[in-house]
Amino acid sequence: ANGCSRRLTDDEFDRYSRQMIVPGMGKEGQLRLINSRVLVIGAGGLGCPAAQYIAGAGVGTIGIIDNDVVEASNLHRQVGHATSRIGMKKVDSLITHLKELNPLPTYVPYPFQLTPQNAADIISKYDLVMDCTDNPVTRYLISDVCVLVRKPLVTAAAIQKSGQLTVLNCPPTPQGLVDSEYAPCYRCCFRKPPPPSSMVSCGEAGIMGPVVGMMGVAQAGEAIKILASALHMPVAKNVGDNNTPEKNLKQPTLLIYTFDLESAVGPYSFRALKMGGRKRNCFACGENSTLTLEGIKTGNPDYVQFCSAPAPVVSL
Amino acid sequence: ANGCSRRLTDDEFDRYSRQMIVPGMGKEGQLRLINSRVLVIGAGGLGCPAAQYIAGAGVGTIGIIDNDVVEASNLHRQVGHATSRIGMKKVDSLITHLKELNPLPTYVPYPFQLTPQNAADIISKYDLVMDCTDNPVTRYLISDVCVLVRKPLVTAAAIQKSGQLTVLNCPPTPQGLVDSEYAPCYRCCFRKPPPPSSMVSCGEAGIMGPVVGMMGVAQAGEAIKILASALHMPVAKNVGDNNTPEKNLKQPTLLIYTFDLESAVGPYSFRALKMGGRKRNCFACGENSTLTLEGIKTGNPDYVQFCSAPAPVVSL
Amino acid sequence: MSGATETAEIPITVDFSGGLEMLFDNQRRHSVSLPAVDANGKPATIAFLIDYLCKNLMQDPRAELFVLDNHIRPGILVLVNDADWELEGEEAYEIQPRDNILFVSTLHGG
Amino acid sequence: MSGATETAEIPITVDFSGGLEMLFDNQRRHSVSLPAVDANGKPATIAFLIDYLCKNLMQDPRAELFVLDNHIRPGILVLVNDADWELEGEEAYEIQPRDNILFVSTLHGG
Ligand SMILES: [Zn+2]
Ligand SMILES: [Zn+2]
Repeated sequence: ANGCSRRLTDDEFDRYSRQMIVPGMGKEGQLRLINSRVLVIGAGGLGCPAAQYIAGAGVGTIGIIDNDVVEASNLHRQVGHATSRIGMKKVDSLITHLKELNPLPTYVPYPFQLTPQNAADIISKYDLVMDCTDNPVTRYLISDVCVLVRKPLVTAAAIQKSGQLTVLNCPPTPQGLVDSEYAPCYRCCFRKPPPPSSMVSCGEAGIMGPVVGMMGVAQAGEAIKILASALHMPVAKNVGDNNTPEKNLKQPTLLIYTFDLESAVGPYSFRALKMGGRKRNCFACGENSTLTLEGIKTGNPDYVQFCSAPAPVVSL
Repeated sequence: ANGCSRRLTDDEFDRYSRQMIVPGMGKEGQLRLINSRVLVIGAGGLGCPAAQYIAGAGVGTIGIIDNDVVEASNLHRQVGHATSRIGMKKVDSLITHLKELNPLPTYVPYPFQLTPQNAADIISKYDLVMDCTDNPVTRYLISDVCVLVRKPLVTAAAIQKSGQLTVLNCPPTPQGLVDSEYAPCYRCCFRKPPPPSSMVSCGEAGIMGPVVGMMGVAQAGEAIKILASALHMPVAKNVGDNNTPEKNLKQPTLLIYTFDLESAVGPYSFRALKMGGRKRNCFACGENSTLTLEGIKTGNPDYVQFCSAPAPVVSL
Repeated sequence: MSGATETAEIPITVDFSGGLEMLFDNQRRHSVSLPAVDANGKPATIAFLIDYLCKNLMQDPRAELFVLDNHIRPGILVLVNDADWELEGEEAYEIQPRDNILFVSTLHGG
Repeated sequence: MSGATETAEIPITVDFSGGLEMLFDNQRRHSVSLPAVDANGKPATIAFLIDYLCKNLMQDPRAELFVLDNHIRPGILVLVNDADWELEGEEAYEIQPRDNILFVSTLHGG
């Protein structure tokens, strides 16, 4: 079942034929997807479409982690849930939907919160992580663990009329190897969280469904590319083929989507921003990083405090 | 029930609160959506996500037209269907899903093909049309009828690793009024179909799920903008407020999305192309147009022949 | 890059999208040094560029997927610096240095 | 547009995204004629631009949503011509004519 050169079953062939004939996919790409494990962190507005499209595409193992239950106010944007499942754990609700869409993948429910204590155990079981969460505390935790256990991270966020998406830590590179050739982590790009006073949640600020939907589908798209084309494989493991990381992985693109209620899609609806490579002084992946899995488990760094500290007062 | 200033029910308030608090939406925008009727033509890879997000957002009446039945090979990308509904009419399968997502809208199934004979009767019952079809014959028919019965058209298409989206005929303007101030129709932008030899269907050429998914969600986004902000209301009806059509409606943006399996999202993944305004010599909306509803019903123009004719040989 | 003499060639980028890249070595972006004038000494137009691309850049024998009867085939949009060429004069538009010309096949799938 | 003398001002565009436009008259793009030198006669840098925007363009009294202690507040990315300002020298980058400077608030919702 783990072989990358096995035959496809008739069932798989029927289901995946329309993507297998796309140039660049083929049976190889399809088998890579079938042999892949993806962790979707967050079963909300990003996680629903992200999970739908990777499940449809045939990713073999899909883990979903979320502690929330479905509410009526989720349903304008969280299209993997249903009115009859209000009150159910989101993880179970979404897996119900995904099994109907595609029964072939293995779905693994984690109906609780990702914490510094459980993050490394869970994330290390997967090949790729999709950050579909809604708060900076979890976002920094996910990225730090992805650096330490070496997993590529497809991260997105959305609020009101704005969305953002980027691919980080891909291919994953050992902590402390610093060189502009390596892909950055979340902290390389977003060194510090905003002060809590400037942050609002989707509950407080609102969110348009298609904005978060676009970002979730785009996350699935990036995950499928990475896994089907093995873009996440460390370069050193691919001696012989010229699989050097693409420049837009080393210096990834931050895609921003702006939804303007007063006008149609226009020249600035999407912008592609060039981020830097891995930062020598990054707290997580940089050359003097003291970040360890053991530290994370025992409360170092303190993510809650990191994200709630008011910005330091500097006298100039 | 038709009042634009009625109170929202508790149920509506619970369900739509997260988008109503988005700046620019408000109760006014929500009531405009609730009082709107949208026709989704095609219940496939575009129609599924397009319908999910307009249903979630609370569009009051949603018509869906499609003659096909659900097949296993649809399910990698047609996320509104389900394995247990293989063999069911797509229209009924998708409405089953949408009712679970949001029971409040009225869903109208049209489980047959859109034809020159039935198109005007159906389309004239709606406020906005989403073209989610998969063939040029229907695309030209839809646009021609939208010109004649004055409906805005949100059109998208996708194949293999490419997607396209644009908003046309918005606000709708009477046929024959020609002036660069008016928005173009599909024929203004795409005068002639490609010769059949250069065309392939998703069945033959393949399609990546997230590509068609992105375009379908984007269609829902454009429809929501247009209806919630009343961008489709003819300018003349809005004397007194300065609601002149946005430049990117008069000269709409054609959004193109390119999915590159070998690299992450990058600077050219999305491009915004500026199309021209209404064309004086357009076959459908131009000043000497002979297109009529009666003609369409009686086979003039002949859409099948128009789309299957080999390109004329011109000797220069 | 191509040994152009300074005055005789116009450096431009030519992009292909919507499947047309398959006809051009599967590459979406090409840097092209276009002769500044055609055989008759007239300034290089888009008509001239289309002919030049067929003769010099197309890898695929199926030229009819790109041109028909010396014109761009129906179903291909031509964009000059991201604007529909109908806004710029279509085939008669005179190519300027550093122009970006995009050819995109219109799609119908869904 | 703003009666600039020819040599003393630099014409640039300044964009706001991710919600920051709310602090600047709900407008996503602004054309700005920036003084070419600061009060000390030094060339205008991004640090100078940020200060200038606070004093001249911001409509909202909540300046702390944009700057903290005279620096851009944490959680705002600054992009110079669509590239992270860290690739360009951050606050010390000297503004060039026709630069596009984008301020985008990083998002965390989902
Ligand atoms: Zn880092
Ligand atoms: Zn027209």
